[in-house]
Amino acid sequence: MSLEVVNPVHGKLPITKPLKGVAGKTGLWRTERPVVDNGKCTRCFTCETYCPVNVIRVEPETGVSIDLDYCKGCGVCAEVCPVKAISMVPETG
Amino acid sequence: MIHEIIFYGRGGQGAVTAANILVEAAMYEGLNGQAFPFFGAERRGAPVTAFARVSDKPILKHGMFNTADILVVFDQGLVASGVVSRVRLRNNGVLIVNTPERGLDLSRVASEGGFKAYAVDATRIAHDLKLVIAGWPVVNTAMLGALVGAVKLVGIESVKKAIVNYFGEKAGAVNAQAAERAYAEVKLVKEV
Amino acid sequence: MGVRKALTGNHAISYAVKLVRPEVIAAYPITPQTSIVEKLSEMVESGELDSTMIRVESEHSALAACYGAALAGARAFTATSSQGLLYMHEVVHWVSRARIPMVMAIVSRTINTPWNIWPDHSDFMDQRDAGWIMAYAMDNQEALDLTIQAFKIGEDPEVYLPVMVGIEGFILGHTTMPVEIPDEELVREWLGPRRQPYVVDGGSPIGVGGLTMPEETEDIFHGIQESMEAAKKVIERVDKEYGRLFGRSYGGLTQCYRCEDADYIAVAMGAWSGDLMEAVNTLRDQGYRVGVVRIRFYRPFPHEELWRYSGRAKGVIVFDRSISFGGWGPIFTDLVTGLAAYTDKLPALSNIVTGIAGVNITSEDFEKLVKRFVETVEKGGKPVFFEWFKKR
Amino acid sequence: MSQPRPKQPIPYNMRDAFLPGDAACSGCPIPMGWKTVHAALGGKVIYVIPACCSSVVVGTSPGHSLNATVVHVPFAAAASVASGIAEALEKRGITDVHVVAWAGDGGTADIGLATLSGAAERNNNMIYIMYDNEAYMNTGIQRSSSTPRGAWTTTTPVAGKAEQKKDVAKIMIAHNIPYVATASIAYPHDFYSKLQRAKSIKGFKFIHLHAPCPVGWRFEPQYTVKMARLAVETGLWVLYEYQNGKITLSGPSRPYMDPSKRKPIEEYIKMQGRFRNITQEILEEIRKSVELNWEWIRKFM
Repeated sequence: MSLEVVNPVHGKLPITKPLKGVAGKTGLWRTERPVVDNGKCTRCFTCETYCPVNVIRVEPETGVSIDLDYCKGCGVCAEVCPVKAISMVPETG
Repeated sequence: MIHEIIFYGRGGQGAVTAANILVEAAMYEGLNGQAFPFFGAERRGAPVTAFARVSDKPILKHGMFNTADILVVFDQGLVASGVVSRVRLRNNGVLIVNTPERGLDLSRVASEGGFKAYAVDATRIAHDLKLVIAGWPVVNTAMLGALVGAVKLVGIESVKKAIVNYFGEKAGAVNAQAAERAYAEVKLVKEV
Repeated sequence: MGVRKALTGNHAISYAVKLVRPEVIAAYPITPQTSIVEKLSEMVESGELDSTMIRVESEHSALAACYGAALAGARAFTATSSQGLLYMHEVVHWVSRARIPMVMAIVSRTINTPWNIWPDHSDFMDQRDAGWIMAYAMDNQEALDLTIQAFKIGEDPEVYLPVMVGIEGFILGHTTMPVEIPDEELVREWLGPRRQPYVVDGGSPIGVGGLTMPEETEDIFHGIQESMEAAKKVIERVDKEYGRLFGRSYGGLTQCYRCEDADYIAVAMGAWSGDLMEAVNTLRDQGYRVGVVRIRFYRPFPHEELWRYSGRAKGVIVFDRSISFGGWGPIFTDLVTGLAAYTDKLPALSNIVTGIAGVNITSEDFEKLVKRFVETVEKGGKPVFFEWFKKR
Repeated sequence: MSQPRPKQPIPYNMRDAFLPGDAACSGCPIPMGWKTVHAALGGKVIYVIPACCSSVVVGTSPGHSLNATVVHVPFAAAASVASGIAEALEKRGITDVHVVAWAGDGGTADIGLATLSGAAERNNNMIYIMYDNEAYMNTGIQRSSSTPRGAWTTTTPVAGKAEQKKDVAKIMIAHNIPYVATASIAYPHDFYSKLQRAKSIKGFKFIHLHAPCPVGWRFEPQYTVKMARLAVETGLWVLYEYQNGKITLSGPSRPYMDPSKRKPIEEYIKMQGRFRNITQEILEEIRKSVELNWEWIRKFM
């Protein structure tokens, strides 16, 4: 069989595309921020694996980086870190 | 000219099949047709009706009817017991009954006026041709033959063709034979 | 050229589906629809029909599975009746609002309780506001033709809506009539490739039906209304094309029967429109200038046609085979609303609700009711505005 | 008998699972699950999502956070829509796309159970993942049949839920489908290997994913993983795979076959506000049901 995808003449469609920040800058939800001690960090990837917001990147050379624009400050990363290289500190701003 | 026909039988005797085959035969001759069961649940052994319309014009009507031009009764017991009086024959209508008797008691047939009564022994024809399923003689195809023998709605060849189309080559041949015999044997027995 | 077969209305629909050959069929048995899906199962199992049959566990799932299949680029078909249609009602809305074309046959049967398997239009009318194109046939041939056309109409980019095709259970569903089956290749050539506004096949990541704000959602729904309007032309065009190719044309949204010169118009939908036409023939013989407008498409509603045929009429009588409890018959309600959009001088109006729950209405009944209406108006009287006509 | 496990870390491609800035609550386990699904199945996934938290978590039009195809469907329709999609893909000759029904416990164990059962019986080709946060969280923490005994919800507000948790994995085992597994968001490597196995099998695959909800269970969001892990360590939640009539205990649960290795269930229960009114009697009943579950599992090993 053959299929043609053709735009409708009338009306809009209830469809969406993958998009960053669908709920806005979710970093603003944070009351505590994660602070990483990359000297302690063993690059084990545990924090990146579990981060529910997908904002943590572990790189073998540089260690952990976190996109604070979208980090909701849940603290899961600090909790799961086996060497306690991440601590949560209150947002002051 | 539109003919409205009611087939009266018992559940399992194939009244609905007979109506369907009649429509198929009508179609071969370029006629229009309609066949439908009584709209509802049917139970084996209980009296059942099937309906047909045959016309040379497009048939617009769809409703069920209980007054017919032709009444085909598969079992004479239904006539004697008065079950068939639930439906009526039109003036100048035709009644065709499966019975070995020639002297039919027609006192309980409801009609709007005069009618002609035909008889055929379809049960004997079925037995002769070994058309018996689970102890029941199959009379519907013979009664179809009798119908077109009594009233020339469609030709017997069309009926036979429709029977073979419905039942397939083997069973169709025997059933077509039953129709042909009844077509030849059906007799006018009374005019009321 | 097609072949002729003596088919029940249900089997006529099965044959139409066979000609279209949808990739996916999903259905659940219910009286009086069952023989459609039985026939299709037989065709699929014997290899006559190359479709995938999903034997679902409910009507809700039947339509949901068809929705999934249609999203993923397949032609999809289901059929149901009565309680089954009510059970899937949630999904009925879902499909149209997603703008995904597919086809569903409705073999009408009234709604419980009490148990009753006989036909009226209650189940069909219950889908009135669901955003489907709603067609209703008068005989088995039209049931077959409409089912094929439904795919063409729904997949038109002007429309992109699912289509339901209704017939009455038993009256057409179980009634055998000669039906011409068009040539399979020609049907598929005419239908062309499956068309839809977007596809879900993993090709590019899209989301369908996610949380949407009020204004945007309203825009999406408004598009359905616009497409309904556009569908009127598409339906007419498809009817004409079909007529040219297959020799049968019915007249678009409505069928006009002896109504061009009529002083009185009787309106109905479904098989009993034929009985009404018979009644009109008899009344014409008696000198009454009456005609019938048969509703072929209930959505989009043929407001304009009805105005064209009845605007100059002295009276319009509408036969509804369903009732909006506490209101009137739905066809009547739509018709009067439509007339009011065109004129402030309405003709004499009458709504007869009858044939409910399968009560057998004959051409004699129609003759009596239409004659009474015409005579009342002719004598300067006021005809009954609304009546639930019971036969006993 | 244990099966070999992949030892490597979850592939980097989990980074592409979804785009930051979604609408999940802080500490939500759902996106954690998606990362693992993406790692195992890649981007050619069609998620079929009924009404549940996930329908909101993916965000609001014009975008959605998942880097995959998402189809939102009626509450009771995940398995049936997925069946339709799977059959259409098959018919169209598309073989490299995975259909994943992703549904909560309400959409699976309650309103969607008949649909689930139908699709399983037909063996339609999909991976059905029930992420189990043990209540109707999306509508504000109402009891589901998957809520455990003793748990507070807004519809069991005083005494807690009187009935026990429905075991959907067992129901699915009774369907004789080719693959059933339990998983936990605390053990992504285990979940990953189960998805790997599931994707290699044609037919209906069911994975019951335990997913603690900080909001509904009343704990601090940083403990989502800890809570999921405690459920396994106390023996309350057992990780296993079922195939061909046999249960294989998964690595993380293996030590806890021995009851003496299990942590006391109080450690898990006491951390959650939803159990704050639990009675000693119910605690005993929960303990007993844990034992019964292990006994049942042992029978199939």
